Amino acid sequence: MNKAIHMSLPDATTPTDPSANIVSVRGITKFYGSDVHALEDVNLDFPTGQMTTLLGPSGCGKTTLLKIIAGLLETTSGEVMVKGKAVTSPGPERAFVFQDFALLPWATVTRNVAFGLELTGVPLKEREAKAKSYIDKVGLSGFEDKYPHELSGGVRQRVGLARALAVDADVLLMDEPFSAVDEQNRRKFQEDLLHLLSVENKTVIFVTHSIEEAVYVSDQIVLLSPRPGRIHSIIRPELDRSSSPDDIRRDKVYLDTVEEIWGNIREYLD
Amino acid sequence: MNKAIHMSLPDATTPTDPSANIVSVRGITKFYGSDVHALEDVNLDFPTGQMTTLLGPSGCGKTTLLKIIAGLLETTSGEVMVKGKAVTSPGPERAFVFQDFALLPWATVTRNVAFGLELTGVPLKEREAKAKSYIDKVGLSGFEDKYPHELSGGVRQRVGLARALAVDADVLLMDEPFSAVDEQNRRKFQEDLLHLLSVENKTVIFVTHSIEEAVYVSDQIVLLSPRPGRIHSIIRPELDRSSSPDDIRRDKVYLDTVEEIWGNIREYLD
Amino acid sequence: MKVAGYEIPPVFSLLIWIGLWEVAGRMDLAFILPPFSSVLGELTTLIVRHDFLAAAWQTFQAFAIGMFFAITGGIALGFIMGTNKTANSILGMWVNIFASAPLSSVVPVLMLLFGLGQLTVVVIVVLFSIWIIALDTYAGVHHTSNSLKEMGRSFGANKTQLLFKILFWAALPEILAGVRLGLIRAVKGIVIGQLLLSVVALGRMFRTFSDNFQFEEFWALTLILFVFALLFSTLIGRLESKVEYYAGTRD
Amino acid sequence: PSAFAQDKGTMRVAFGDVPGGEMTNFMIAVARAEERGVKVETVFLKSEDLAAQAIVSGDADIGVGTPYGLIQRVNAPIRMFYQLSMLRFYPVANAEKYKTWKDLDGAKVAVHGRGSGTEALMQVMAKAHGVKYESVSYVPGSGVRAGALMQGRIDVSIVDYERKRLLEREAPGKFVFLDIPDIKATDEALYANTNWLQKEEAAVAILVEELIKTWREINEDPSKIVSLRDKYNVLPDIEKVEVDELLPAFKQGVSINLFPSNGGTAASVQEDFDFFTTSGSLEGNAADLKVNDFWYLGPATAATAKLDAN
Amino acid sequence: MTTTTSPGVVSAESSEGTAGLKLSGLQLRLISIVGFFLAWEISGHVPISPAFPTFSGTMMAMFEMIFDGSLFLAYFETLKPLLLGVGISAFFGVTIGVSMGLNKKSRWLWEPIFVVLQASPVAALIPLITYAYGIGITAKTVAVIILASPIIVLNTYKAVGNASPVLVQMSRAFQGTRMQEIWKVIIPNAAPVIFAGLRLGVAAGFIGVILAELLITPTGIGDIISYNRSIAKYPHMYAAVLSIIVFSAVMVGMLEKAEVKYFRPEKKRGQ
Ligand SMILES: Nc1ncnc2c1ncn2[C@@H]1O[C@H](COP(=O)(O)OP(=O)(O)OP(=O)(O)O)[C@@H](O)[C@H]1O
Ligand SMILES: Nc1ncnc2c1ncn2[C@@H]1O[C@H](COP(=O)(O)OP(=O)(O)OP(=O)(O)O)[C@@H](O)[C@H]1O
Ligand SMILES: [Mg+2]
Ligand SMILES: [Mg+2]
Repeated sequence: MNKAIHMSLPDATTPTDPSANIVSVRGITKFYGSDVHALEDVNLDFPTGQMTTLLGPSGCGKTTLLKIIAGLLETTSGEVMVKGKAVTSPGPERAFVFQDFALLPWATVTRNVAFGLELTGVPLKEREAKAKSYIDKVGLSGFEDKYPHELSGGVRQRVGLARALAVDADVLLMDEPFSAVDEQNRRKFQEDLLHLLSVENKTVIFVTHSIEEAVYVSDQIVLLSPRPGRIHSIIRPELDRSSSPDDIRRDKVYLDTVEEIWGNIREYLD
Repeated sequence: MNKAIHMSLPDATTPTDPSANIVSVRGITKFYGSDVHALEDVNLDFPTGQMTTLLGPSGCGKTTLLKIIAGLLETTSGEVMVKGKAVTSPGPERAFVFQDFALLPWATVTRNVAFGLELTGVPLKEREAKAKSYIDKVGLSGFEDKYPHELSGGVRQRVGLARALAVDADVLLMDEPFSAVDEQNRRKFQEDLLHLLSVENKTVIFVTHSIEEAVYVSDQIVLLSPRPGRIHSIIRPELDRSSSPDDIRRDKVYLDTVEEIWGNIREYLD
Repeated sequence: MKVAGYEIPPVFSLLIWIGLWEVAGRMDLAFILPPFSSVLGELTTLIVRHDFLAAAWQTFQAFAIGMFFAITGGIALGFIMGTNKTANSILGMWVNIFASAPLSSVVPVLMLLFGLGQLTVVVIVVLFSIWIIALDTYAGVHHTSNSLKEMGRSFGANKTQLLFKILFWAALPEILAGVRLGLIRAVKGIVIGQLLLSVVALGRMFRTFSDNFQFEEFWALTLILFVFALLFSTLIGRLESKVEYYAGTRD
Repeated sequence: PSAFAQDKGTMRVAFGDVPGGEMTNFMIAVARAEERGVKVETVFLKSEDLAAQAIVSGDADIGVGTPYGLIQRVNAPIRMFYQLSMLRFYPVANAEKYKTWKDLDGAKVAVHGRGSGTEALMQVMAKAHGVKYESVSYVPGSGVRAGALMQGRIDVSIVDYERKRLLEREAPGKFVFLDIPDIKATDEALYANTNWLQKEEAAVAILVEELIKTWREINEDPSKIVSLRDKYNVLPDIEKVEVDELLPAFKQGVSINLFPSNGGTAASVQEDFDFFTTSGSLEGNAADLKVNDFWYLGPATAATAKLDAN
Repeated sequence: MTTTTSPGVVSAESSEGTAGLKLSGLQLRLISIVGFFLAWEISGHVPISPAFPTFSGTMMAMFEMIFDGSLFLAYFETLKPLLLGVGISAFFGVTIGVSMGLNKKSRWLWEPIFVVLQASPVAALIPLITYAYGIGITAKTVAVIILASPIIVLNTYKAVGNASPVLVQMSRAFQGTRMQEIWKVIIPNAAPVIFAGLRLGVAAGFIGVILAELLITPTGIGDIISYNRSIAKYPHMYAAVLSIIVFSAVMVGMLEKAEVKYFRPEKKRGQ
């Protein structure tokens, strides 16, 4: 591959193949009240099985966009298509991982992980078995009966991740899942996440502030401009993900992409 | 320069030149209560005019060591020498920059910046003039009469930095000054800080969790082992700081150092 | 709540309750409940009566003096507890006991100790309000972020500077909240005290009115007390909201 | 008269009730004593036992009530010295449920307080008619009991003559007042510490003289209560309803010999002993009790002698 | 065992490493209690006033009342309206509070009235209660209710109204129904603050029941206080007052313990 980075402004009129894009948003505009204009005419496609990152300066509307996709917020205009159907509320095909974990403080790790299943009425035995398997998958064995306050930030976020995986949704929505985790554990977590996703085959939509993180984990990076959020550019870093994490981080494509995005974002900073 | 990285285990018996090292710590051991053993026999020298970073896994005692140097905590045994004299309490030659900024929420930016001077009895006019000059230096002009709650994290930390600079100490002690600042502003702040320090000629002792940050800003990196904190290794990344930030970040020495440290730290993670 | 597109502020729901009161009063549902309008009518005649004015003034004096001691004492107590561990482990227990004790049972004893005059009422005011002020002040001092204290020390603040330039201001939102709660409790205490002792004027009026079936007067007097209590707590609430911006911004 | 106006001492009087029309005669006497140089301060406490407590602890000098039980039990150097009024209480019952004493077997009865004269009276009557109450509860304040009666919260109680009038006025026919034999016992007396009584002999003498004078004047012509109240401007703040009641109340009071005209005698004390031992407030045998252990009759005897001589 | 600085010999209470001789918090508290009683005993002997008994006299009276059973009878009488009142306040208070937290209209209707009741000296109304509810247990229960319910309602309302929006969103994101959201997230989330409100309600109820016993009709502890005062048995009166303060402190303290134990696992660890 010669050109490592594709940049394009999205074109709302281009017909997209619904089977290729599990989630699409069309012409989304969002106002909070009458004067906070958060998003302006956002059109985006999220290819099935890929990881898309939303990146942009603080307050540009990343969380807003993600919550609209999750069905947690209403749009002012525009629509969200999941598997070709317009949706306006949360559904079983999407699961959310929260920035501040959103764990139930009064429930054990097992109950927290099984909570999504509990809400959909899965019987106790079954959901605990399922929870257990994901607890093992995210590396939480031994923590089953602990309460959230006994866990460190990184471990808590793993619980949040396991909960989202347990409901077996096709799309994972993650809002800065690592921002409350310390830097070193974060790096480890990124590697673990990539590994896990390569096995689980999920579509992931991921919000982050970290350019390196975005470039490191994403198939597609959506760069948003400051409020009202518009799409600034879409970048597809074509990294060779088969190489080791350390090699990726010194890959020329990786470094070029980081530098380019940094150049773009820098102008918006205070 | 052939060998880009010097690694050495410190030797407490080596005589050090007191004029070259503005701060030295000798045989520092710290217990909290009777059973929390935070630091074990730490010996370190901080060369005048250089930037030293304390790096290590969470809970390894970085903050403890920094506060001992600041005179905010007592040692269980061992001593801190500043300019060749043993100290046990805060002094005018050291100034602290706090992780959570530690700004007075009820005071304007100007009063916050001038607060160190206010405590030592500098007359109002004089200290406000001095505060103003540092407010300009850290790029806060126009924010003079704002209150902390009106500022974003990055801006608040600049206030904390200006306050530390205003008292004109020789040594700046910084405890994860950027951890509460968002990633993109953090990167900008790092660059600004380096620039500022090249002008001001301060000795800086800096705690961080970020390996990249440590390598990017430091003359000397002290890697601590998990609790009880001991010195694992001391690394001096010999980067060419005259080149542009983006070039530094793709410098081989930079990348090698990051990778090496990551390799060391990784084994401690949960 | 919205009616016909207009937002109606919550206080207006009080009008509904007052309306119900008026209706109940007019229907003569209970002889202790005269219509609100006649209570209002009585209000105007009541507040110009000279025995009411004397009673109110006397009560207010006791209240003001008591609050002065409660506020200064409570804040001092809170600071001592907040800055000294030993003092906290001793005083904390007593303050907590008295803060939730049924002080109405102590009032009969106070008269034995402090006589029949204003002093007893002053003591009641102090006793009802000082503990909550101390507890809130303590919470404010105790929760002052460690880094703020360390900041002061690292820039060379001495003990006095630490106290007056940092701790006091940092604890101010909690102190004000404590003072507001203390005021409310003090008003309650004064009423309880006067009802139990009738030493001081307002209690005497309550008793006279209820003995003589003068329910208009009784409710008018109650209304005045309610308004007084609300007025005070709103005033302090105003002050509180002025410093609120920084109560929220720290841990 | 200026010779009399010099300071003859101060006395603090503690009432066990809030000020009301029924105190008018006392306050007139006080005003007259003040004209003669005796300073009188009044405090109004919630109940008689608070007043007693004030005397015991020295917060007040003169109390109002009949602290027989207190004097016998605590051995306090406290003595009564002026008989203000006679016990005049009226057992009352809801006319729909009860007609006579006999009906009260198994009834719930509300009286003023434990060990009070009202309880004593009700118990004496129960014994006399051979009935047993289901329970006796304590509801301080005749006004409160009258209110509860009107609301139908209680059915049997005992009220003072003032509330009796009120019940008759507000709910005619709803209640029956049960007859009781003529009881001769003190309702309220003035009492004080013996040391104080000796120390303030002169002032006490003046007060007692004025009390007897006023009592006699009113017994002669109850309508004087209104003119004297205006003349001395006593209790200016009492409610209008009470002012309106003043004349009828005192007229009736005089008609039933409510106000003794000689401040108490050995004979009246003996009658008290009879009543209060029967009721249980006093322990022991009425014949064995000594007048001097409870009363200090000096001032009243002297004043009566002086006034009778004139 | 020669140095005081070696780890392991210092009690966990003291933060500084060398404080081998420091007294623990519990010891200090015991000493202060003993000191208080000693000061009481001495001032009782001085005496401050003939109506001020000594501590030993008070304790004798207390034992006398414990052994003749009158104290237990009195507590039985006092606790009846208290528990009834607190129970009723808890049931309706929590119901109203939850409805206020969940429903705007309910909030609009109830909030101002309960704020007014909470801030005002409602005790002034107790004399009126007698006219409306008589002199029995009903009147006392009502007195407890008017004092205890505002704090319970307001705490519940605050707890439910401030239910963590993140957790609510989480429940929605996992397709929880409104009922599931309320029962599985909002109410458990609010439970600690609701319970704290109940504790405050009990404390307020104590004030109310004592007040009712002193103002309406003397029964229970209130009767012991006023009767013994009327016959000048001051040690008995003081014993009753002391016992009710200790009793309520213990009861409120136990509720606090229960709160920490069952609702605030994070606090339990921290202390
Ligand atoms: N509930 C709300 N009401 C009003 N304005 C809001 C609300 N939520 C968000 N906003 C505003 O909308 C804009 C976009 O918010 P959003 O949280 O989506 O930004 P973001 O990109 O996620 O920011 P960050 O990087 O800080 O998380 C911001 O300016 C924010 O202040
Ligand atoms: N006041 C204290 N009392 C008891 N233990 C403490 C206290 N402060 C810190 N510790 C413990 O001492 C160890 C070192 O703490 P310190 O804060 O210095 O670590 P750190 O390296 O700064 O960690 P982090 O990277 O999380 O900031 C930790 O295990 C911590 O739990
Ligand atoms: Mg966001
Ligand atoms: Mg730290």
